[in-house]
Parts: sequence; C-alpha cells; structure tokens
Amino acid sequence: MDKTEKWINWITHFTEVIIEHKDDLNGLDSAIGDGDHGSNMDRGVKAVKEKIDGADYDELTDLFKDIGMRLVSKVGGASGPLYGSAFISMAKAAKESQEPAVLLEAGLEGVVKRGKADPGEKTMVDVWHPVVNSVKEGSLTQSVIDDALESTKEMKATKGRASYLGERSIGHIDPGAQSSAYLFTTLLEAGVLDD
Amino acid sequence: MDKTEKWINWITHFTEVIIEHKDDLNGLDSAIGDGDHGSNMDRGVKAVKEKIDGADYDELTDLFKDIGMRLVSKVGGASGPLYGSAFISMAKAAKESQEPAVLLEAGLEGVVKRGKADPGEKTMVDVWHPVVNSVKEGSLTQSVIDDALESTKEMKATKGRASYLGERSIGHIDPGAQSSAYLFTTLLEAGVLDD
Amino acid sequence: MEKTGIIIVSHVYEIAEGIHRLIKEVAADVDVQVVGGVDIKEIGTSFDTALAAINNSSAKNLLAFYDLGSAKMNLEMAMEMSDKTVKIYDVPVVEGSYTAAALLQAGVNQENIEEQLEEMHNVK
Amino acid sequence: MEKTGIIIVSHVYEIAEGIHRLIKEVAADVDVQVVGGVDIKEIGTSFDTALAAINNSSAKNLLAFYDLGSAKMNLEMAMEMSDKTVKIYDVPVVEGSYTAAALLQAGVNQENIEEQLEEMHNVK
Ligand SMILES: Nc1ncnc2c1ncn2[C@@H]1O[C@H](COP(=O)(O)OP(=O)(O)O)[C@@H](O)[C@H]1O
Ligand SMILES: Nc1ncnc2c1ncn2[C@@H]1O[C@H](COP(=O)(O)OP(=O)(O)O)[C@@H](O)[C@H]1O
Ligand SMILES: [Mg+2]
Ligand SMILES: [Mg+2]
Ligand SMILES: [Mg+2]
Ligand SMILES: [Mg+2]
Repeated sequence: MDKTEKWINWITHFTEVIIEHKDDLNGLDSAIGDGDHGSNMDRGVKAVKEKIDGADYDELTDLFKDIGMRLVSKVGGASGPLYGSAFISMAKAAKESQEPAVLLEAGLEGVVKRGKADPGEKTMVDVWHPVVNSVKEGSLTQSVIDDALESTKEMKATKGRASYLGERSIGHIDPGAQSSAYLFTTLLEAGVLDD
Repeated sequence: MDKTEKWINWITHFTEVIIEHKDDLNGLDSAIGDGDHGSNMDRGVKAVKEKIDGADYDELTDLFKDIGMRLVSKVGGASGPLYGSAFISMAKAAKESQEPAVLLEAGLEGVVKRGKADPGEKTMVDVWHPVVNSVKEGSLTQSVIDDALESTKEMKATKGRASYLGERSIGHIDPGAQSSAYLFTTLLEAGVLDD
Repeated sequence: MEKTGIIIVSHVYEIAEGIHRLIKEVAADVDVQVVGGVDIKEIGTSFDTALAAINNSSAKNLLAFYDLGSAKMNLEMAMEMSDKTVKIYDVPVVEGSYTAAALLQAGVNQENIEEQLEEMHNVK
Repeated sequence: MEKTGIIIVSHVYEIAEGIHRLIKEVAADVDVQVVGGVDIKEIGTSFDTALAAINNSSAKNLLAFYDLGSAKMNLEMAMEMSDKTVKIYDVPVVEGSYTAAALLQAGVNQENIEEQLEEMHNVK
C-alpha cells in the first residue's frame, strides 16, 4: 500500500458517511443554526470526490491541497473555510512529515486559526481538540470521539450562528462537531493510524 | 378673502417654488446626503397640489391634514415624515386657533417630535426655530430667514444622513433648511402674517 | 402569550427581500413582514408602506427594525396610527433582525431578546 | 495616495445588491464590489466569490464588510491569497459600509473613517 492510499480510503469513506448522514446533519443544524450543515458538507464532499476520483496522488500534500481547495469553494457555509483551512494546513505540514499526529495537529491549527474558537465554545473544535490530543498519545478510540461529541450538548455556543441563540443553544449536539466525529471515526476505520 | 384662502395661496406658491428649485435642492443634498431632497419635495408638493386643486376647504384643519398626509405618503425621504408631522400637528392646532404664530409653533413641535433634533444639529429645525420665534414676536422678515439658512452652513450635522459625514458636513447649507426657507419666504409673500 | 412578529423597513427593495430570506431560514414559524424602498426601483421609505407592513402581520406584538433614520420616523408615525404594540430597536438592521428572529423561533421572550440585542455587537 | 475601495460579502444575493444601490447613491465615485450568496438562489458565502470581489476592484486598498461570521472567514482566506491590502471591519454590514462609503466619497482618510466606524452605533 503506497503512502497516500490509506488517506484516500479515509476521505472516500468520509464522503460516503457524509452523504448518508446529510439529513441528520441538517436536522442538528436546524435546531441551533440554519439547517444546512448536511447539505453544505454533502456538496463539499461530492466536489472533493469528483476531483480525486481517478486522479493519481504521489504526494500527500497534493491530495490535501485539492481537498481543502474544493471545500472552501463548494461548501458555502462556515464549515467550508474551517474544514478547508484544516486540509490546507495539513497540506503544508505534509511537505515535512507523513506522521498522522503531526498532520492532524496541523489540521486543528488550521481550524483554530480560521475560526478562533477555544475548546468549550460548542464547535467542531470540541471534537478536533481531544481527538488530536489522543492521536498524539496514541490512544484514540471510538469512545474518545463519542465523548467529545456528546460534550458539545451541554455547552453554550459562543461562536458561529448558534451563538445568536445564547442559552437556547444548550441541549443540542453541535452539527460541525458531528461531522467532525464522522471524520475521525472514518479515520479510525480506514486504518490511517495503524501500522 | 375667506379664512383658508391665503393659506392655500401660500401652499400653492410654495409648490411652485419647490418645483422651480428642484435641481438646486438636489444639488445641496448631493454634497452632504443622497442627492434627492429636490426630487422628494417635488414629488410631495405635486401630490399635495393634485389633492387640493379644485377642492373646497372650509376649515384650515382639513387643508393642513390633507397636506400632511400627502407629504408623509409621497415624499419618500426623511423630509416626508418631518414636513408631514409639521402639517398634521398644525391641523390639530387649527381646531382651536387660526393664529399663524400658534399654528406655526405647532408645526415646529411636529418637526421636533418626529426628528428629535435640537437647534444647531444642521437640519430644517435651524430655520423653523428662529422663524417661529420671530413670528411669535411679530418680527419675521426675509433677513431672519436668510440668516437662519446661512447659519446651517458652519454647523456640523448630528442628525439625518449628513451626520454620517461628521466634520465633512461643515461648509454646506442643509437642504432641508433650504426648502424650509422657501416655505417661510412664500409664507411672507402670501401675506399669511399680514393684518 | 400574545403572538410576536417582526417587521423590517429598509430604504432598498432588495435589502428588505434579502433580509427576509436570511431570516426565514432560521425562523420559519415567525411572521416576518418586510418593506424596502418607496417601490421596487426607488430608494426611500414612506409612512404608507411602513403602516402596511404593521397591518399585514398576523401578530399583535411587533419588533421593528430599520436601516436609516428616516425609516425610523415613518415607523414611528405608523405605530402611532396602529393599535398594535410596536417596539423599534436601534440596532444593526441585518444582524439585529436576524438575532431577534432566531431567538423568537427558539421561544425566547421579548425581555431576553432585548438583553441579547443590547450585547449583540459582541457576537459578530 | 493609493485608491481605496469597498467590498461587501453577504450571505444573500439581494442584500449585497441592495447595499450596492444604497451606497452608490452617496458614493458614486467609490469602487464598491459586492458579492452575496453562493449564487443568486443559494444562501451562503464562499472563498472563490470573496476572492473575486477583491480581484474585481480597481482599488489596491480595500475596506471589507460582511454580515455573518462565515463570510468573514472566507474574506480572511481570500485576503491572505491576494496581494491587495484588505482590512475587515466588524461593524453592521449595511450601516457600516454606508458610513465608510459616504466618507470615502467625501475624501476622508482611512484613519478618520475608522474613528467614525467605531462610534457609528451612536449615529443611528
Ligand atoms: N468560529 C468557528 N470555529 C469553529 N467552528 C465553527 C465556527 N463557526 C461555526 N463553526 C462550526 O460550523 C458548523 C456550522 O457549519 P455550517 O452549517 O456548514 O455553516 P453555517 O453556520 O454558515 O450555515 C457549526 O456547527 C460549528 O461546528
Ligand atoms: N432628525 C431630523 N430632524 C430634523 N430634520 C431632519 C432630520 N433628519 C433629516 N432632516 C432634514 O431632512 C433633510 C433631508 O431630506 P431628504 O433628502 O428628503 O431625506 P433623506 O435624507 O431621507 O434622503 C435634511 O437636509 C434635514 O434638514
Ligand atoms: Mg448551517
Ligand atoms: Mg448556512
Ligand atoms: Mg436626501
Ligand atoms: Mg433619500
């Protein structure tokens, strides 16, 4: 298996899961946002799939860059520049390293640089942050992801559209945290962290 | 001459003067606003003319009310509710009195109630206020009107669109002050204050 | 509880229509009445259209938003002539009406909406 | 002095077009580029259209305005990829861009425009 293959498998699998859960993501976003997170991500991952299907990637950096650029162009919501910045940042890091922990940490930095959210603000960062820490420690499991996702439920949103709801954002899972949970579940399943 | 006739002459004359000076008023408004004060007033007075031409007014209150309602409906700019409130307020006062000083003071109160401008804020109030005071003292002359108008030039606007320009509003005559100056010059010429 | 709606008076037809679309996305069940411009082409506001917006609402209690000062004057005249309860908020027209609508949809009461409108420039 | 222009990124096509009309009335000589929505129908913003707005301006120095946070993120990405000088202002999109445009038209410099933007919520 060459060095980009398992990463491509990951993204392909993520694409499928997003498409499958489009309505669920829209539903979560309806409760505390504008109800389009599923449609946004669906549009984005389909554009990514179109770009990478059949293409040959010798270098991880090229793969990640193509993914990031498609997402910033096509998603249409806040998640576009956020996931886009994650992958563009990973593309830069991939010039120096193939290490999942290094790459994912660069991804998190991209999300934080773009959205300026700290942990606890009820965003995708609340999944990315604990997950990346676990990857660095070599201890990522599905329950780390599940717990991180669940933790967003009781948070009050102070970033993004949900922040307009103030206290009323409490009691709902954050849609971007959910799509990020899919991202990391499929990462585990694709065996990117194995070897 | 019946009691409404000289007031009707005044409004008819005012209408003519506004139509004649439409471009001048637009020009003043271009410097510190959106350039439409002449067009706004032109539309308003034409609607007033259409309403009162040929109509019979036994009571001043009915005349003023029709004028006011046409202005609030048709002018389309800030001057609509301002002149409109002036005439509607005069209509109310005319139920009790035919005295020009009383009626015009009610007009000023209407403008101030609506726009909440104090003297010195570079608005039509800077013409209305000294003019009404002079009418009350029986001392209104053309030079009172001219001086009041001229005084707006060095003021800094703190109400209306011109206030967005801050210091840059200084050095220009206020368009609404100019149309109000026409209003009171034609009042003098129509002999409303005589006898 | 009395039904609460939103009205928006803008100087421009497209701004009013656009805010309506933005708001309806997050507040499908809130009655939102908008009016923009003297008509489709002409920029400005008038008493008549402001009053029509108030009357067209199915709600008796209205939160009102506007862009520039003359829209506010027409709104004030219109609310004096209406028997509905109208409160005008001096907040950014797009961001303020969006916030109020999202909160109304979530069932937040007017008092709490007002608190959030006051600090809303921090959200942006 | 370098030519200064304005760009506006909104989530909705009509809001962007409407602000453009409102602004041009008081700032006929200012280059104002607007973009609204992912396209005419779809609400949202994207990096591509924000970058196009920056590139389409004849000005090298740009004052940028947006409605909701995701528009700001796309603007930030676009400005990082552009060699123009772009400064984003966290002020009400309609009222803020209107103020900046009126002042630019009057020849006011950027520093003084910024001072007025800071106190602009008092004007309303
Ligand atoms: N500033 C931010 N930082 C991190 N994540 C954010 C931020 N703003 C929004 N998000 C994430 O984006 C998600 C919403 O994405 P989406 O619905 O596609 O965008 P939009 O809110 O523009 O419609 C939220 O659930 C949240 O996880
Ligand atoms: N709050 C106010 N109080 C008194 N007069 C005002 C106020 N706001 C605006 N004006 C007057 O209205 C005039 C502008 O009228 P007009 O151009 O018809 O309206 P707009 O500014 O809506 O285009 C100004 O020159 C000023 O005299
Ligand atoms: Mg959304
Ligand atoms: Mg959206
Ligand atoms: Mg004007
Ligand atoms: Mg106007």
